[in-house]
Amino acid sequence: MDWLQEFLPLSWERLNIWIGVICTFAIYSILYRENPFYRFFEHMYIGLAAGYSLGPLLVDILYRYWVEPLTQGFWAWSFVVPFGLYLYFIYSERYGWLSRIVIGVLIGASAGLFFQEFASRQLPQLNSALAKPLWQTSNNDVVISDVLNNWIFIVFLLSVLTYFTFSFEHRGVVRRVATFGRWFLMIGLGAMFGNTVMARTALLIGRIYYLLHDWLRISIGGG
Amino acid sequence: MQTRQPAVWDRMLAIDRRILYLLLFVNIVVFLLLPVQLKAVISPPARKFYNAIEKLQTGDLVMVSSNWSASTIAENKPQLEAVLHHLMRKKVRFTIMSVEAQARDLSYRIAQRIAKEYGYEYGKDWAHLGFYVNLIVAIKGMTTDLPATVKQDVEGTPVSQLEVLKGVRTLADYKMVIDVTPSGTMPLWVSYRPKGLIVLFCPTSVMAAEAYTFLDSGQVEGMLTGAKGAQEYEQLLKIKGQGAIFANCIQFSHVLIILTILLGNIAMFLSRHAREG
Amino acid sequence: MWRSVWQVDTSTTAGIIAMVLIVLGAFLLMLGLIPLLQALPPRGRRVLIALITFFAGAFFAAEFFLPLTKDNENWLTPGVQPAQNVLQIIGSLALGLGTYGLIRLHLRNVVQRRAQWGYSVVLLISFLTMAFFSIWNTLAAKNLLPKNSVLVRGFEILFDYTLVQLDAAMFSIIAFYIYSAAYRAFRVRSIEAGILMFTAMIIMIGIMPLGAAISSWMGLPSEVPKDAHPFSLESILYALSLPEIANWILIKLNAPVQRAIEFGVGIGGLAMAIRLWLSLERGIT
Amino acid sequence: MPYQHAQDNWFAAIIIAIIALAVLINIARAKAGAQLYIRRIAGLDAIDEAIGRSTEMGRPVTMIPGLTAFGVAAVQALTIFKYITKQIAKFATPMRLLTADATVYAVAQEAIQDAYNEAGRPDLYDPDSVRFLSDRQFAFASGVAGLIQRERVAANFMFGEFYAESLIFAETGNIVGAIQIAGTVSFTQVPFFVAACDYTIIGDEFYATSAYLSREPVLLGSMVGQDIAKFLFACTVGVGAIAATVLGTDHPFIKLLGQPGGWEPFVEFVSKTLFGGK
Repeated sequence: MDWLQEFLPLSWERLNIWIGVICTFAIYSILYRENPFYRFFEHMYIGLAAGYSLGPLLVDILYRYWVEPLTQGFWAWSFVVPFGLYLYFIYSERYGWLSRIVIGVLIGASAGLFFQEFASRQLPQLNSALAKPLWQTSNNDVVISDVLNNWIFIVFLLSVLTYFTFSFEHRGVVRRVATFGRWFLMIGLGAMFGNTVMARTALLIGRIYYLLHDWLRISIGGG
Repeated sequence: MQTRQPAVWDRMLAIDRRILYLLLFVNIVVFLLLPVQLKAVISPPARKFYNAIEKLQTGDLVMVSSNWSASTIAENKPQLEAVLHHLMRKKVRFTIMSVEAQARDLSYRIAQRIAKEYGYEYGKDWAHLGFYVNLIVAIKGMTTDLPATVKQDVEGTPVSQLEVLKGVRTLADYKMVIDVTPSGTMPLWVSYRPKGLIVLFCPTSVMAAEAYTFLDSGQVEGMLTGAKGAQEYEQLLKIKGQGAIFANCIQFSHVLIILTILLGNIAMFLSRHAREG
Repeated sequence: MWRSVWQVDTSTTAGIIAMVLIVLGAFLLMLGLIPLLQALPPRGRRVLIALITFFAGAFFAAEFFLPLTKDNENWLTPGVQPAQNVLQIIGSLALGLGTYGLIRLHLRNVVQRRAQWGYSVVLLISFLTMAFFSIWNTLAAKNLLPKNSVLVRGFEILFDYTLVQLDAAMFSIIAFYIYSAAYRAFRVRSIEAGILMFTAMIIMIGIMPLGAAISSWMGLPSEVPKDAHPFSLESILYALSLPEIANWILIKLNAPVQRAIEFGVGIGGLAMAIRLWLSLERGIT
Repeated sequence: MPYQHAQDNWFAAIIIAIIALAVLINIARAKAGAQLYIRRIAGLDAIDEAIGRSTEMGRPVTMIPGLTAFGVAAVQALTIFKYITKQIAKFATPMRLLTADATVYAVAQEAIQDAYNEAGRPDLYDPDSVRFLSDRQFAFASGVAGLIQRERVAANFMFGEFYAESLIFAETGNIVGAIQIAGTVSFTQVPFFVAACDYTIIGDEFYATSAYLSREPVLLGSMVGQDIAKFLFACTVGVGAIAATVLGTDHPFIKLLGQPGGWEPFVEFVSKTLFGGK
């Protein structure tokens, strides 16, 4: 009896858990097949998400970046929103092209920003690939296992890069190197796959733990 | 025209995926409930983690940065619990901080529960400093002026009234930071911490691979990898926790997946053999 | 009334009126521009868009490339934050457009009684309720509206009790999919598939305690002293233990592959950025 | 370490300039009429087959740019979708383009409308076929999964940047028996596409796709420039390795390569080696 009282959604905390459980079952039901129960929660999910984003959109962006500077008297900002509203012409046959002016700004900006992205993302990776001695000499103090790893690094890198060339036919040696590159690629992909299985299983375990422990109140381990 | 029943292996190859889903689900439920536990082999990063905390003195101050929420509960919760057990066993004072509300609530609740076991007094021996959306700004702020950055704890008590923070000017007054996280927050601690602050890291398993460079260079002193790391740590502390259960559960799911993959391959070869033979 | 050329003093009534007029004027001006723009011939329109694209890109590119004077800045750096804010504003207007499109679609479903329109009603109701609480909540968080228990509870039920739980459920469903995908795909049909499967399996065993357990049953050491010679028997055996092999694959073998892909993707993206910036690409615009 | 400006890393300006030159010169060559080659990319030949099948079955085609935020990758993804839509328009096959980014949604509306216009079938364009579902990762995933199952799509194209949700799309597509072609720059998601899709376009091939499909001289020329850039990267790595072997990792030259600072250390190093100044 006590168990039942504590099990039923009679407090806010229990209600929270019950809603969570219903949501979980609704989502999991698609594993069997698409069904009205899932469809109901899918539509609710999208509706909630769309509604939720309005708050941050209006307050954290429009108010903060547009209304606030205007109230402080920075008049130049007043042009931004009417300009951005040109975007809303996309549904119009006649004025549709005006939205492309705004899109042009967005495309130009993302192109211009890509230089910095390239420099801060790819270049450090290039830099850190440069100091890899391939043999022990009097000038360096690499250990032999590092030498081995460095060889692997260079060979793998170059053969995968070779696979990713497009403007000439892969023939002879190049073809063979590219094939190896493809195999090395598969090693990398397999490693990523194996590593992710664990994380995703852990997520599912977390959910099932929620069902067993929080909802059904079965004690598991230490707490 | 089907003249004979399809062979077992042909049926295995065309198995309904829902049977697989059920297998996985049942497998996890069973191993969550069954007390089957394999002993873990302690990995060097976990051993180093343990030794680093062992070296702390009674009364030292530690920052626990707990940033996980419901999704990664199976990996991060046992880590946080084991770490808190160790800190309190060493009679070390600590404060907790998070980057978002859910992480704050979870870590606060867990710390309250464990504190009760050890007779830790809130405000005097430990405190929860709430959440900080921008971690870089928070770390930088705490490095220059901690009270001004924190202002108040999770319950709204001003910093000046928290005994645990008495005399603390900046993050440099701390001995150590322990980052329990599913995301890439550790490099931020490494880059922006004050000199000499020890960093310990409790990532989820996917994030662990990227951390080895930091371990090799000594910027991170120890690491617990996901539920497996928590299990190793529970073993070191000789406590019964959920790390062992979750790690075993993940492990047996892996075994299940590997076994079915192998069976699938055997079935493929047999089916091919039958067709050719 | 003017603090500087760029700022109106809004502490006076005259200043406030001036600002309101300026904002109205801006809307009217942009509206008035439309017939003018509309008068452009197709070629002119294309040139205009190309020019605007070029200048938008040139700003960020120049800020990146121009020499720095002091404090890691050049004369364009102070403009970056405002420019980012402009992009943010336009992005939020786009989000408004997207939401409008979504709501329009489902409203039409309901009005025209299309098949399954009941679900559109669900979507619209949850949208409206959540929008109300979300806006109220974000305003309250900025102390622009009072907080009360209805708000707190309502937002909690919709966000923490429901939306967050749906996220967690959908996220965890991937575990099932990863299993069925692995079962189907990991068959030794070709060398490539074999390599993929073999590596994935080694990692799956090696990163778990089971890997260490198997290795120690086989008598492989789980740790070596720091000063051991790399070719001593102990070191070699250690390197052959499953956790070590798994880590070695994850770090040493994975890194160059990932880096090669990163290089390719970076160069491909850079080339694309240059083509877009100079409007050389006749793709989507 | 993030680089805010070109000056933070002397590599940046030099390498970007060389890549830009290589790309632009080859584009000019291509425009001048040089015959350029592009090697076969297996997955892309299957696009037409996939469209043909969905036409036969009378079921829709879905296109998903993933969570791609608006940027260079998103524009590339939309360029590919525009090409596919043009093929679809010829057969009047129904299509759905589902986005998680509102800006991508706006641009996609334009691109898809253009595609129908250019294919000469503006009458087939339906604004509701391009949909913004949600900017919340898993709400989007649940919507896509539901739609793929309800409409039993016959072909599913996924191009862009993907995160954890990738497998939800790919497995759901697989459940309804759709032909699936995926291309992504997100290395972490490639293994799942390889496992669950019929064809996977990996990494850089994503950017080669539009050149392959359209065979436009500008794109083919750019492709040559990109290959030259890759060759340059490979040479740099090779030179770095040899120099590190011969000179040792502590040599100033290796330090200059491995931990590049701004221009000052570079100029200092060059003047030291060339003029022997102290």
